[in-house]
Amino acid sequence: MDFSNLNDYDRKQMEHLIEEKQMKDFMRMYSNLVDRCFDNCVNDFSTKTVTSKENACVNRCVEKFMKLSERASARFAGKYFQNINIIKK
Amino acid sequence: MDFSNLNDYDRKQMEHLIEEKQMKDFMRMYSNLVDRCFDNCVNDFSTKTVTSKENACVNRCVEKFMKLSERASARFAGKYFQNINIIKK
Amino acid sequence: MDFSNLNDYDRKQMEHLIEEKQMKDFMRMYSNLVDRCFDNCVNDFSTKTVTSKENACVNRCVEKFMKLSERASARFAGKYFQNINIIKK
Amino acid sequence: MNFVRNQMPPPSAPRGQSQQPSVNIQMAEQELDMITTLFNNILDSCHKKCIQPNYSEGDLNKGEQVCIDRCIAKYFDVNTKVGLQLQKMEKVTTRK
Amino acid sequence: MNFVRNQMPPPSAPRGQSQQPSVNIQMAEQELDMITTLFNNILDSCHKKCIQPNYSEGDLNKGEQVCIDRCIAKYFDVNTKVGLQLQKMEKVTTRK
Amino acid sequence: MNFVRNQMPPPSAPRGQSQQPSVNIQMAEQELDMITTLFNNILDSCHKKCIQPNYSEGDLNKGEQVCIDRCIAKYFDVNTKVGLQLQKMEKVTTRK
Repeated sequence: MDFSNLNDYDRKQMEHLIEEKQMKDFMRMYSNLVDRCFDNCVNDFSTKTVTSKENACVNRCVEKFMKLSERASARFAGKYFQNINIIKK
Repeated sequence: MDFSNLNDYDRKQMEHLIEEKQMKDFMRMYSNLVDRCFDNCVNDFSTKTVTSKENACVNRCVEKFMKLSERASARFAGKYFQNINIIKK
Repeated sequence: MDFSNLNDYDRKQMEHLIEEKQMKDFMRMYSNLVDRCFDNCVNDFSTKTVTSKENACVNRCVEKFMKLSERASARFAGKYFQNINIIKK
Repeated sequence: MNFVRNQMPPPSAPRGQSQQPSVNIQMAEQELDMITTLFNNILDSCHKKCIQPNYSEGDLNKGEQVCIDRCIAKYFDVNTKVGLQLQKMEKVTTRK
Repeated sequence: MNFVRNQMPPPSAPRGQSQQPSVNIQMAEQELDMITTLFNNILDSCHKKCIQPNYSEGDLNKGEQVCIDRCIAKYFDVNTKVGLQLQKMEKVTTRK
Repeated sequence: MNFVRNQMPPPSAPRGQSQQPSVNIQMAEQELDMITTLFNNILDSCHKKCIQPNYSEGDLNKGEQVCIDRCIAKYFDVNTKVGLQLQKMEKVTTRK
Protein backbone atom coordinates (compact mmCIF):
# COMPACT_ATOMS: atom_id res chain seq x y z
CA MET A 1 0.00 0.00 0.00
CA ASP A 2 1.99 2.93 -1.33
CA PHE A 3 0.88 6.26 0.04
CA SER A 4 3.69 8.30 -1.49
CA ASN A 5 1.65 9.18 -4.55
CA LEU A 6 -1.15 10.66 -2.47
CA ASN A 7 -1.15 14.41 -2.02
CA ASP A 8 -1.41 15.96 1.43
CA TYR A 9 -5.19 16.16 1.35
CA ASP A 10 -5.51 12.49 0.43
CA ARG A 11 -2.96 11.47 3.01
CA LYS A 12 -4.96 13.14 5.77
CA GLN A 13 -8.13 11.53 4.48
CA MET A 14 -6.42 8.13 4.35
CA GLU A 15 -5.11 8.49 7.89
CA HIS A 16 -8.59 9.31 9.10
CA LEU A 17 -10.01 6.37 7.13
CA ILE A 18 -7.47 3.97 8.65
CA GLU A 19 -8.33 5.23 12.14
CA GLU A 20 -12.04 4.73 11.48
CA LYS A 21 -11.46 1.24 10.12
CA GLN A 22 -9.24 0.25 13.03
CA MET A 23 -11.97 1.33 15.44
CA LYS A 24 -14.59 -0.63 13.50
CA ASP A 25 -12.27 -3.64 13.31
CA PHE A 26 -11.66 -3.54 17.05
CA MET A 27 -15.40 -3.44 17.72
CA ARG A 28 -15.91 -6.38 15.35
CA MET A 29 -13.09 -8.34 17.02
CA TYR A 30 -14.58 -7.61 20.47
CA SER A 31 -18.08 -8.76 19.45
CA ASN A 32 -16.75 -11.92 17.80
CA LEU A 33 -14.60 -12.70 20.84
CA VAL A 34 -17.54 -12.40 23.22
CA ASP A 35 -19.55 -14.63 20.91
CA ARG A 36 -16.82 -17.24 20.62
CA CYS A 37 -16.06 -17.43 24.32
CA PHE A 38 -19.74 -17.45 25.30
CA ASP A 39 -20.49 -20.26 22.85
CA ASN A 40 -17.57 -22.36 24.02
CA CYS A 41 -17.66 -21.69 27.76
CA VAL A 42 -21.22 -21.01 28.87
CA ASN A 43 -23.50 -24.04 28.91
CA ASP A 44 -25.05 -24.11 32.37
CA PHE A 45 -28.49 -22.52 32.22
CA SER A 46 -29.69 -23.80 35.56
CA THR A 47 -28.69 -20.37 36.83
CA LYS A 48 -28.64 -16.79 35.52
CA THR A 49 -25.24 -16.09 37.05
CA VAL A 50 -22.00 -16.90 35.27
CA THR A 51 -20.36 -19.69 37.31
CA SER A 52 -16.74 -19.41 38.45
CA LYS A 53 -15.89 -22.31 36.14
CA GLU A 54 -17.41 -20.50 33.17
CA ASN A 55 -15.69 -17.29 34.25
CA ALA A 56 -12.27 -18.93 34.29
CA CYS A 57 -12.95 -20.50 30.90
CA VAL A 58 -13.88 -17.12 29.40
CA ASN A 59 -10.72 -15.60 30.86
CA ARG A 60 -8.50 -18.24 29.25
CA CYS A 61 -10.49 -18.05 26.01
CA VAL A 62 -9.85 -14.31 25.71
CA GLU A 63 -6.19 -14.62 26.65
CA LYS A 64 -5.66 -17.47 24.21
CA PHE A 65 -7.28 -15.54 21.37
CA MET A 66 -5.27 -12.38 22.00
CA LYS A 67 -2.04 -14.41 22.05
CA LEU A 68 -3.09 -16.02 18.77
CA SER A 69 -3.77 -12.57 17.34
CA GLU A 70 -0.37 -11.33 18.47
CA ARG A 71 1.47 -14.26 16.93
CA ALA A 72 -0.59 -14.08 13.75
CA SER A 73 0.18 -10.36 13.38
CA ALA A 74 3.89 -11.05 13.34
CA ARG A 75 3.72 -14.04 10.97
CA PHE A 76 1.17 -12.28 8.73
CA ALA A 77 3.37 -9.26 8.08
CA GLY A 78 6.25 -11.55 7.15
CA LYS A 79 4.16 -13.64 4.77
CA TYR A 80 2.57 -10.52 3.24
CA PHE A 81 5.97 -9.21 2.15
CA GLN A 82 6.89 -12.62 0.74
CA ASN A 83 3.74 -12.94 -1.35
CA ILE A 84 3.23 -9.36 -2.55
CA ASN A 85 5.00 -10.05 -5.83
CA ILE A 86 3.07 -13.19 -6.73
CA ILE A 87 -0.36 -11.62 -6.19
CA LYS A 88 0.38 -8.49 -8.22
CA LYS A 89 0.30 -9.79 -11.82
CA MET B 1 -27.36 7.29 24.05
CA ASP B 2 -27.91 10.88 24.94
CA PHE B 3 -29.23 13.00 22.13
CA SER B 4 -29.86 16.10 24.18
CA ASN B 5 -26.49 17.61 23.32
CA LEU B 6 -27.15 17.39 19.59
CA ASN B 7 -28.38 20.49 17.86
CA ASP B 8 -31.49 20.42 15.70
CA TYR B 9 -29.57 19.67 12.51
CA ASP B 10 -27.77 16.73 14.11
CA ARG B 11 -30.97 15.46 15.67
CA LYS B 12 -32.66 15.31 12.27
CA GLN B 13 -29.62 13.61 10.79
CA MET B 14 -29.56 11.10 13.66
CA GLU B 15 -33.25 10.31 13.24
CA HIS B 16 -32.71 9.68 9.56
CA LEU B 17 -29.68 7.51 10.36
CA ILE B 18 -31.65 5.43 12.87
CA GLU B 19 -34.41 4.92 10.30
CA GLU B 20 -31.89 3.80 7.70
CA LYS B 21 -30.22 1.43 10.14
CA GLN B 22 -33.52 -0.05 11.27
CA MET B 23 -34.42 -0.76 7.66
CA LYS B 24 -31.03 -2.38 7.05
CA ASP B 25 -31.33 -4.36 10.28
CA PHE B 26 -34.79 -5.61 9.33
CA MET B 27 -33.49 -6.76 5.93
CA ARG B 28 -30.59 -8.52 7.64
CA MET B 29 -32.92 -10.19 10.15
CA TYR B 30 -35.21 -11.31 7.33
CA SER B 31 -32.34 -12.81 5.29
CA ASN B 32 -30.90 -14.61 8.33
CA LEU B 33 -34.32 -15.94 9.28
CA VAL B 34 -34.90 -17.40 5.82
CA ASP B 35 -31.45 -18.95 5.94
CA ARG B 36 -31.97 -20.42 9.41
CA CYS B 37 -35.39 -21.88 8.71
CA PHE B 38 -34.36 -23.23 5.32
CA ASP B 39 -31.27 -24.91 6.77
CA ASN B 40 -33.23 -26.48 9.62
CA CYS B 41 -36.48 -27.42 7.86
CA VAL B 42 -35.77 -28.18 4.20
CA ASN B 43 -33.96 -31.47 3.58
CA ASP B 44 -36.06 -33.29 1.01
CA PHE B 45 -34.57 -32.73 -2.44
CA SER B 46 -36.44 -35.51 -4.16
CA THR B 47 -38.82 -32.75 -5.25
CA LYS B 48 -38.59 -29.05 -6.20
CA THR B 49 -41.74 -28.17 -4.27
CA VAL B 50 -41.68 -27.34 -0.58
CA THR B 51 -43.56 -30.18 1.16
CA SER B 52 -46.38 -29.45 3.62
CA LYS B 53 -44.20 -30.85 6.41
CA GLU B 54 -41.37 -28.47 5.52
CA ASN B 55 -43.90 -25.63 5.20
CA ALA B 56 -45.24 -26.21 8.70
CA CYS B 57 -41.71 -26.40 10.07
CA VAL B 58 -40.78 -23.07 8.46
CA ASN B 59 -43.93 -21.51 9.90
CA ARG B 60 -43.07 -22.58 13.42
CA CYS B 61 -39.43 -21.65 12.93
CA VAL B 62 -40.38 -18.09 12.01
CA GLU B 63 -42.91 -17.80 14.82
CA LYS B 64 -40.47 -19.19 17.37
CA PHE B 65 -37.76 -16.77 16.31
CA MET B 66 -40.02 -13.73 16.41
CA LYS B 67 -41.19 -14.69 19.89
CA LEU B 68 -37.56 -15.08 20.95
CA SER B 69 -36.84 -11.65 19.51
CA GLU B 70 -39.78 -10.14 21.36
CA ARG B 71 -38.73 -11.63 24.69
CA ALA B 72 -35.09 -10.72 24.14
CA SER B 73 -36.03 -7.11 23.36
CA ALA B 74 -37.68 -6.74 26.73
CA ARG B 75 -34.93 -8.47 28.73
CA PHE B 76 -32.21 -6.67 26.76
CA ALA B 77 -33.48 -3.19 27.56
CA GLY B 78 -33.61 -4.09 31.23
CA LYS B 79 -30.09 -5.53 31.29
CA TYR B 80 -28.75 -2.58 29.28
CA PHE B 81 -29.86 -0.13 31.96
CA GLN B 82 -28.33 -2.31 34.66
CA ASN B 83 -24.94 -2.57 32.97
CA ILE B 84 -24.52 0.90 31.50
CA ASN B 85 -22.51 2.06 34.52
CA ILE B 86 -20.06 -0.84 34.57
CA ILE B 87 -19.14 -0.55 30.87
CA LYS B 88 -18.53 3.21 30.98
CA LYS B 89 -15.18 3.45 32.81
CA MET C 1 -35.31 -2.93 -10.75
CA ASP C 2 -36.62 -0.31 -13.09
CA PHE C 3 -34.11 2.35 -14.00
CA SER C 4 -36.24 4.08 -16.61
CA ASN C 5 -37.54 6.62 -14.12
CA LEU C 6 -34.06 7.74 -13.16
CA ASN C 7 -32.72 10.85 -14.83
CA ASP C 8 -29.34 10.84 -16.56
CA TYR C 9 -27.47 11.94 -13.45
CA ASP C 10 -29.02 9.20 -11.35
CA ARG C 11 -28.43 6.63 -14.04
CA LYS C 12 -24.70 7.42 -14.07
CA GLN C 13 -24.61 7.31 -10.30
CA MET C 14 -26.45 3.97 -10.28
CA GLU C 15 -24.06 2.49 -12.85
CA HIS C 16 -21.12 3.55 -10.75
CA LEU C 17 -22.79 2.11 -7.65
CA ILE C 18 -23.41 -1.24 -9.35
CA GLU C 19 -19.77 -1.36 -10.45
CA GLU C 20 -18.59 -0.64 -6.93
CA LYS C 21 -20.92 -3.27 -5.48
CA GLN C 22 -19.86 -5.89 -8.02
CA MET C 23 -16.24 -5.29 -7.10
CA LYS C 24 -17.04 -5.60 -3.38
CA ASP C 25 -19.12 -8.72 -4.04
CA PHE C 26 -16.30 -10.33 -6.01
CA MET C 27 -13.86 -9.63 -3.18
CA ARG C 28 -16.32 -11.12 -0.68
CA MET C 29 -16.85 -14.20 -2.86
CA TYR C 30 -13.08 -14.63 -3.23
CA SER C 31 -12.46 -14.40 0.54
CA ASN C 32 -15.29 -16.82 1.33
CA LEU C 33 -14.06 -19.27 -1.30
CA VAL C 34 -10.54 -19.29 0.13
CA ASP C 35 -12.00 -19.82 3.59
CA ARG C 36 -14.29 -22.64 2.48
CA CYS C 37 -11.65 -24.51 0.49
CA PHE C 38 -9.02 -24.08 3.20
CA ASP C 39 -11.38 -25.34 5.88
CA ASN C 40 -12.41 -28.37 3.85
CA CYS C 41 -9.10 -29.32 2.23
CA VAL C 42 -6.22 -28.33 4.51
CA ASN C 43 -5.84 -30.50 7.61
CA ASP C 44 -2.20 -31.62 7.62
CA PHE C 45 -0.21 -29.35 9.90
CA SER C 46 2.83 -31.59 10.15
CA THR C 47 4.26 -29.32 7.45
CA LYS C 48 4.06 -25.65 6.47
CA THR C 49 3.81 -26.46 2.77
CA VAL C 50 0.52 -27.19 1.08
CA THR C 51 0.66 -30.88 0.05
CA SER C 52 -0.14 -31.96 -3.50
CA LYS C 53 -3.23 -33.74 -2.17
CA GLU C 54 -4.45 -30.56 -0.51
CA ASN C 55 -3.60 -28.61 -3.65
CA ALA C 56 -5.70 -30.86 -5.84
CA CYS C 57 -8.57 -30.66 -3.36
CA VAL C 58 -8.47 -26.86 -3.37
CA ASN C 59 -8.47 -26.88 -7.17
CA ARG C 60 -11.58 -29.02 -7.33
CA CYS C 61 -13.21 -27.06 -4.53
CA VAL C 62 -12.81 -23.80 -6.45
CA GLU C 63 -13.95 -25.33 -9.74
CA LYS C 64 -16.97 -26.95 -8.10
CA PHE C 65 -18.01 -23.70 -6.46
CA MET C 66 -17.68 -21.65 -9.64
CA LYS C 67 -19.77 -24.20 -11.53
CA LEU C 68 -22.38 -24.03 -8.76
CA SER C 69 -22.34 -20.24 -9.04
CA GLU C 70 -22.77 -20.42 -12.81
CA ARG C 71 -25.73 -22.79 -12.58
CA ALA C 72 -27.29 -20.83 -9.73
CA SER C 73 -27.01 -17.59 -11.72
CA ALA C 74 -29.08 -19.04 -14.53
CA ARG C 75 -31.73 -20.64 -12.29
CA PHE C 76 -31.86 -17.58 -10.04
CA ALA C 77 -32.68 -15.16 -12.84
CA GLY C 78 -35.50 -17.46 -13.95
CA LYS C 79 -36.97 -17.82 -10.49
CA TYR C 80 -36.64 -14.08 -9.84
CA PHE C 81 -38.87 -13.29 -12.81
CA GLN C 82 -41.39 -15.90 -11.66
CA ASN C 83 -41.62 -14.58 -8.12
CA ILE C 84 -41.43 -10.83 -8.66
CA ASN C 85 -45.22 -10.49 -8.64
CA ILE C 86 -45.83 -12.41 -5.44
CA ILE C 87 -43.31 -10.42 -3.39
CA LYS C 88 -44.52 -7.01 -4.54
CA LYS C 89 -47.85 -6.62 -2.66
CA MET D 1 -23.43 -11.31 -9.98
CA ASN D 2 -23.49 -10.73 -13.74
CA PHE D 3 -27.13 -11.65 -13.97
CA VAL D 4 -27.91 -8.16 -12.65
CA ARG D 5 -26.57 -6.49 -15.77
CA ASN D 6 -27.56 -9.12 -18.32
CA GLN D 7 -31.05 -10.02 -17.27
CA MET D 8 -33.02 -7.05 -15.93
CA PRO D 9 -36.17 -8.07 -14.08
CA PRO D 10 -39.50 -6.69 -15.41
CA PRO D 11 -40.23 -3.06 -14.54
CA SER D 12 -41.66 -2.43 -11.10
CA ALA D 13 -43.16 0.89 -10.08
CA PRO D 14 -41.25 2.26 -7.09
CA ARG D 15 -43.36 3.38 -4.17
CA GLY D 16 -43.77 7.09 -3.54
CA GLN D 17 -42.79 8.27 -6.98
CA SER D 18 -40.57 11.26 -6.46
CA GLN D 19 -38.27 13.41 -8.52
CA GLN D 20 -35.59 13.50 -5.79
CA PRO D 21 -32.52 11.63 -7.12
CA SER D 22 -31.41 10.36 -3.74
CA VAL D 23 -34.68 8.57 -2.92
CA ASN D 24 -34.73 6.67 -6.20
CA ILE D 25 -31.09 5.77 -5.80
CA GLN D 26 -31.67 4.64 -2.23
CA MET D 27 -34.55 2.37 -3.20
CA ALA D 28 -32.69 0.93 -6.18
CA GLU D 29 -29.68 0.32 -3.95
CA GLN D 30 -31.79 -1.43 -1.32
CA GLU D 31 -33.32 -3.73 -3.90
CA LEU D 32 -29.91 -4.50 -5.34
CA ASP D 33 -28.60 -5.40 -1.88
CA MET D 34 -31.58 -7.69 -1.22
CA ILE D 35 -31.01 -9.56 -4.47
CA THR D 36 -27.28 -9.91 -3.88
CA THR D 37 -27.78 -11.18 -0.33
CA LEU D 38 -30.44 -13.65 -1.46
CA PHE D 39 -28.18 -14.98 -4.22
CA ASN D 40 -25.18 -15.38 -1.94
CA ASN D 41 -27.26 -17.12 0.74
CA ILE D 42 -28.60 -19.52 -1.89
CA LEU D 43 -25.04 -20.34 -2.96
CA ASP D 44 -24.07 -21.05 0.65
CA SER D 45 -27.12 -23.07 1.61
CA CYS D 46 -27.31 -25.14 -1.54
CA HIS D 47 -23.58 -25.84 -1.40
CA LYS D 48 -24.14 -27.13 2.11
CA LYS D 49 -27.18 -29.23 1.14
CA CYS D 50 -26.02 -30.60 -2.21
CA ILE D 51 -22.23 -30.76 -2.41
CA GLN D 52 -20.03 -33.24 -0.54
CA PRO D 53 -16.98 -31.45 0.91
CA ASN D 54 -14.57 -34.17 -0.20
CA TYR D 55 -14.53 -32.70 -3.74
CA SER D 56 -13.86 -35.92 -5.61
CA GLU D 57 -13.99 -33.98 -8.88
CA GLY D 58 -14.34 -30.41 -10.15
CA ASP D 59 -17.46 -30.89 -12.23
CA LEU D 60 -20.98 -31.03 -10.86
CA ASN D 61 -22.29 -34.59 -11.21
CA LYS D 62 -25.87 -35.26 -12.29
CA GLY D 63 -27.12 -35.75 -8.73
CA GLU D 64 -25.63 -32.46 -7.62
CA GLN D 65 -27.14 -30.63 -10.58
CA VAL D 66 -30.64 -31.90 -9.83
CA CYS D 67 -30.24 -31.17 -6.12
CA ILE D 68 -29.05 -27.63 -6.85
CA ASP D 69 -31.98 -26.84 -9.15
CA ARG D 70 -34.48 -28.06 -6.57
CA CYS D 71 -32.64 -26.37 -3.73
CA ILE D 72 -32.78 -23.00 -5.49
CA ALA D 73 -36.49 -23.38 -6.26
CA LYS D 74 -37.24 -24.31 -2.66
CA TYR D 75 -35.07 -21.55 -1.21
CA PHE D 76 -36.93 -18.98 -3.28
CA ASP D 77 -40.26 -20.29 -2.07
CA VAL D 78 -39.19 -20.27 1.55
CA ASN D 79 -37.91 -16.73 1.04
CA THR D 80 -41.33 -15.68 -0.23
CA LYS D 81 -43.30 -17.55 2.42
CA VAL D 82 -41.25 -16.08 5.26
CA GLY D 83 -41.78 -12.61 3.82
CA LEU D 84 -45.54 -13.11 3.68
CA GLN D 85 -45.60 -14.53 7.20
CA LEU D 86 -43.66 -11.57 8.57
CA GLN D 87 -46.08 -9.18 6.84
CA LYS D 88 -49.03 -10.99 8.43
CA MET D 89 -47.39 -10.83 11.85
CA GLU D 90 -46.70 -7.10 11.39
CA LYS D 91 -50.37 -6.40 10.76
CA VAL D 92 -51.38 -8.43 13.83
CA THR D 93 -48.99 -6.80 16.28
CA THR D 94 -48.73 -3.40 14.51
CA ARG D 95 -45.18 -3.33 15.78
CA LYS D 96 -43.86 -1.03 13.03
CA MET E 1 -34.76 -3.19 17.18
CA ASN E 2 -37.65 -1.08 18.43
CA PHE E 3 -36.26 -0.94 21.92
CA VAL E 4 -33.89 1.73 20.66
CA ARG E 5 -36.70 4.18 20.06
CA ASN E 6 -39.00 3.15 22.88
CA GLN E 7 -36.64 2.74 25.78
CA MET E 8 -33.80 5.26 25.75
CA PRO E 9 -30.97 4.34 28.14
CA PRO E 10 -30.11 6.91 30.83
CA PRO E 11 -28.11 9.91 29.61
CA SER E 12 -24.39 9.38 29.30
CA ALA E 13 -21.96 12.24 28.82
CA PRO E 14 -20.06 11.76 25.56
CA ARG E 15 -16.31 12.02 25.78
CA GLY E 16 -14.61 15.02 24.28
CA GLN E 17 -17.62 17.30 24.28
CA SER E 18 -17.49 19.20 21.03
CA GLN E 19 -19.76 21.39 19.00
CA GLN E 20 -18.76 19.72 15.71
CA PRO E 21 -21.88 17.91 14.44
CA SER E 22 -20.02 15.12 12.74
CA VAL E 23 -18.18 13.97 15.87
CA ASN E 24 -21.34 13.71 17.94
CA ILE E 25 -23.07 11.88 15.12
CA GLN E 26 -20.12 9.54 14.72
CA MET E 27 -20.07 8.61 18.39
CA ALA E 28 -23.83 8.16 18.55
CA GLU E 29 -23.66 5.99 15.45
CA GLN E 30 -20.87 3.86 16.91
CA GLU E 31 -22.82 3.28 20.10
CA LEU E 32 -25.93 2.39 18.10
CA ASP E 33 -23.95 -0.14 16.06
CA MET E 34 -22.52 -1.74 19.21
CA ILE E 35 -25.97 -2.15 20.72
CA THR E 36 -27.43 -3.58 17.54
CA THR E 37 -24.58 -6.05 17.11
CA LEU E 38 -24.82 -7.13 20.74
CA PHE E 39 -28.57 -7.68 20.46
CA ASN E 40 -28.28 -9.67 17.24
CA ASN E 41 -25.49 -11.83 18.65
CA ILE E 42 -27.61 -12.53 21.72
CA LEU E 43 -30.49 -13.64 19.49
CA ASP E 44 -28.17 -15.99 17.61
CA SER E 45 -26.38 -17.45 20.59
CA CYS E 46 -29.43 -17.91 22.77
CA HIS E 47 -31.35 -19.45 19.89
CA LYS E 48 -28.50 -21.93 19.55
CA LYS E 49 -28.33 -22.66 23.29
CA CYS E 50 -32.04 -22.74 24.14
CA ILE E 51 -34.15 -23.67 21.13
CA GLN E 52 -34.34 -27.14 19.58
CA PRO E 53 -34.19 -26.90 15.78
CA ASN E 54 -37.03 -29.38 15.27
CA TYR E 55 -39.56 -26.63 15.99
CA SER E 56 -42.29 -28.83 17.44
CA GLU E 57 -44.43 -25.75 18.01
CA GLY E 58 -44.39 -22.00 17.34
CA ASP E 59 -44.67 -20.82 20.93
CA LEU E 60 -41.80 -20.70 23.38
CA ASN E 61 -42.36 -23.35 26.04
CA LYS E 62 -41.64 -22.66 29.71
CA GLY E 63 -38.20 -24.29 29.61
CA GLU E 64 -37.16 -22.20 26.61
CA GLN E 65 -38.38 -19.01 28.26
CA VAL E 66 -36.36 -19.62 31.41
CA CYS E 67 -33.29 -20.61 29.37
CA ILE E 68 -33.58 -17.48 27.24
CA ASP E 69 -33.80 -15.15 30.24
CA ARG E 70 -30.76 -16.72 31.83
CA CYS E 71 -28.88 -16.85 28.54
CA ILE E 72 -29.38 -13.12 27.97
CA ALA E 73 -28.27 -12.26 31.51
CA LYS E 74 -25.16 -14.41 31.15
CA TYR E 75 -24.33 -13.10 27.68
CA PHE E 76 -24.46 -9.54 28.99
CA ASP E 77 -22.12 -10.41 31.85
CA VAL E 78 -19.66 -12.16 29.56
CA ASN E 79 -19.80 -9.12 27.28
CA THR E 80 -18.87 -6.88 30.19
CA LYS E 81 -16.17 -9.18 31.58
CA VAL E 82 -14.49 -9.54 28.19
CA GLY E 83 -14.52 -5.77 27.79
CA LEU E 84 -12.88 -5.26 31.19
CA GLN E 85 -10.29 -7.98 30.47
CA LEU E 86 -9.37 -6.38 27.14
CA GLN E 87 -8.98 -3.01 28.88
CA LYS E 88 -6.66 -4.57 31.46
CA MET E 89 -4.62 -6.24 28.73
CA GLU E 90 -4.34 -2.93 26.84
CA LYS E 91 -2.86 -1.21 29.86
CA VAL E 92 -0.34 -4.03 30.35
CA THR E 93 0.90 -4.18 26.77
CA THR E 94 0.17 -0.51 25.85
CA ARG E 95 -0.51 -1.83 22.41
CA LYS E 96 -2.84 1.01 21.33
CA MET F 1 -4.47 -4.65 13.01
CA ASN F 2 -1.45 -2.60 14.07
CA PHE F 3 0.78 -4.21 11.51
CA VAL F 4 -0.79 -1.90 8.92
CA ARG F 5 0.74 1.17 10.51
CA ASN F 6 4.02 -0.36 11.70
CA GLN F 7 5.07 -2.46 8.76
CA MET F 8 4.20 -0.90 5.38
CA PRO F 9 4.46 -3.36 2.49
CA PRO F 10 6.87 -2.45 -0.35
CA PRO F 11 5.63 0.22 -2.74
CA SER F 12 3.30 -0.92 -5.48
CA ALA F 13 2.43 1.23 -8.46
CA PRO F 14 -1.34 1.73 -8.60
CA ARG F 15 -2.98 1.05 -11.93
CA GLY F 16 -4.23 3.94 -13.97
CA GLN F 17 -2.17 6.63 -12.32
CA SER F 18 -4.45 9.58 -11.88
CA GLN F 19 -4.43 12.85 -10.04
CA GLN F 20 -8.04 12.42 -8.89
CA PRO F 21 -7.94 12.06 -5.09
CA SER F 22 -10.97 9.83 -4.89
CA VAL F 23 -9.57 7.08 -7.16
CA ASN F 24 -6.34 6.76 -5.19
CA ILE F 25 -8.27 6.72 -1.94
CA GLN F 26 -10.66 4.12 -3.31
CA MET F 27 -7.89 1.78 -4.38
CA ALA F 28 -5.99 2.20 -1.12
CA GLU F 29 -9.21 1.53 0.79
CA GLN F 30 -9.92 -1.60 -1.23
CA GLU F 31 -6.46 -2.97 -0.57
CA LEU F 32 -6.78 -2.19 3.12
CA ASP F 33 -10.11 -4.04 3.27
CA MET F 34 -8.64 -7.08 1.51
CA ILE F 35 -5.76 -7.26 3.98
CA THR F 36 -8.03 -6.85 6.99
CA THR F 37 -10.44 -9.53 5.76
CA LEU F 38 -7.59 -11.92 5.02
CA PHE F 39 -6.10 -11.40 8.47
CA ASN F 40 -9.41 -11.89 10.26
CA ASN F 41 -10.20 -15.03 8.26
CA ILE F 42 -6.77 -16.43 9.15
CA LEU F 43 -7.46 -15.80 12.85
CA ASP F 44 -10.78 -17.62 12.57
CA SER F 45 -9.59 -20.58 10.52
CA CYS F 46 -6.37 -21.17 12.42
CA HIS F 47 -8.19 -20.89 15.74
CA LYS F 48 -10.53 -23.58 14.49
CA LYS F 49 -7.71 -25.80 13.22
CA CYS F 50 -5.18 -25.37 16.00
CA ILE F 51 -6.86 -24.45 19.29
CA GLN F 52 -8.95 -26.82 21.42
CA PRO F 53 -12.11 -25.06 22.65
CA ASN F 54 -11.75 -26.37 26.20
CA TYR F 55 -9.17 -23.65 26.95
CA SER F 56 -7.19 -25.54 29.56
CA GLU F 57 -4.84 -22.57 29.90
CA GLY F 58 -4.45 -19.01 28.62
CA ASP F 59 -1.05 -19.40 27.01
CA LEU F 60 -0.41 -20.98 23.64
CA ASN F 61 1.39 -24.29 24.17
CA LYS F 62 4.24 -25.36 21.90
CA GLY F 63 2.03 -27.55 19.72
CA GLU F 64 -0.43 -24.72 19.15
CA GLN F 65 2.37 -22.31 18.26
CA VAL F 66 3.78 -24.63 15.62
CA CYS F 67 0.32 -25.38 14.24
CA ILE F 68 -0.50 -21.68 14.03
CA ASP F 69 2.69 -20.81 12.15
CA ARG F 70 2.09 -23.57 9.62
CA CYS F 71 -1.61 -22.74 9.36
CA ILE F 72 -0.87 -19.12 8.50
CA ALA F 73 1.71 -20.08 5.88
CA LYS F 74 -0.69 -22.56 4.29
CA TYR F 75 -3.63 -20.16 4.38
CA PHE F 76 -1.58 -17.54 2.54
CA ASP F 77 -0.61 -20.04 -0.12
CA VAL F 78 -4.17 -21.21 -0.61
CA ASN F 79 -5.21 -17.56 -0.84
CA THR F 80 -2.70 -17.01 -3.63
CA LYS F 81 -3.49 -20.23 -5.48
CA VAL F 82 -7.22 -19.55 -5.46
CA GLY F 83 -6.57 -16.06 -6.79
CA LEU F 84 -4.47 -17.42 -9.65
CA GLN F 85 -7.04 -20.11 -10.42
CA LEU F 86 -9.84 -17.54 -10.58
CA GLN F 87 -7.76 -15.39 -12.93
CA LYS F 88 -7.17 -18.38 -15.21
CA MET F 89 -10.89 -19.20 -15.21
CA GLU F 90 -11.74 -15.57 -16.04
CA LYS F 91 -9.52 -15.67 -19.13
CA VAL F 92 -11.09 -18.95 -20.28
CA THR F 93 -14.70 -17.89 -19.92
CA THR F 94 -14.15 -14.12 -20.48
CA ARG F 95 -17.02 -13.62 -18.11
CA LYS F 96 -15.97 -10.14 -16.98
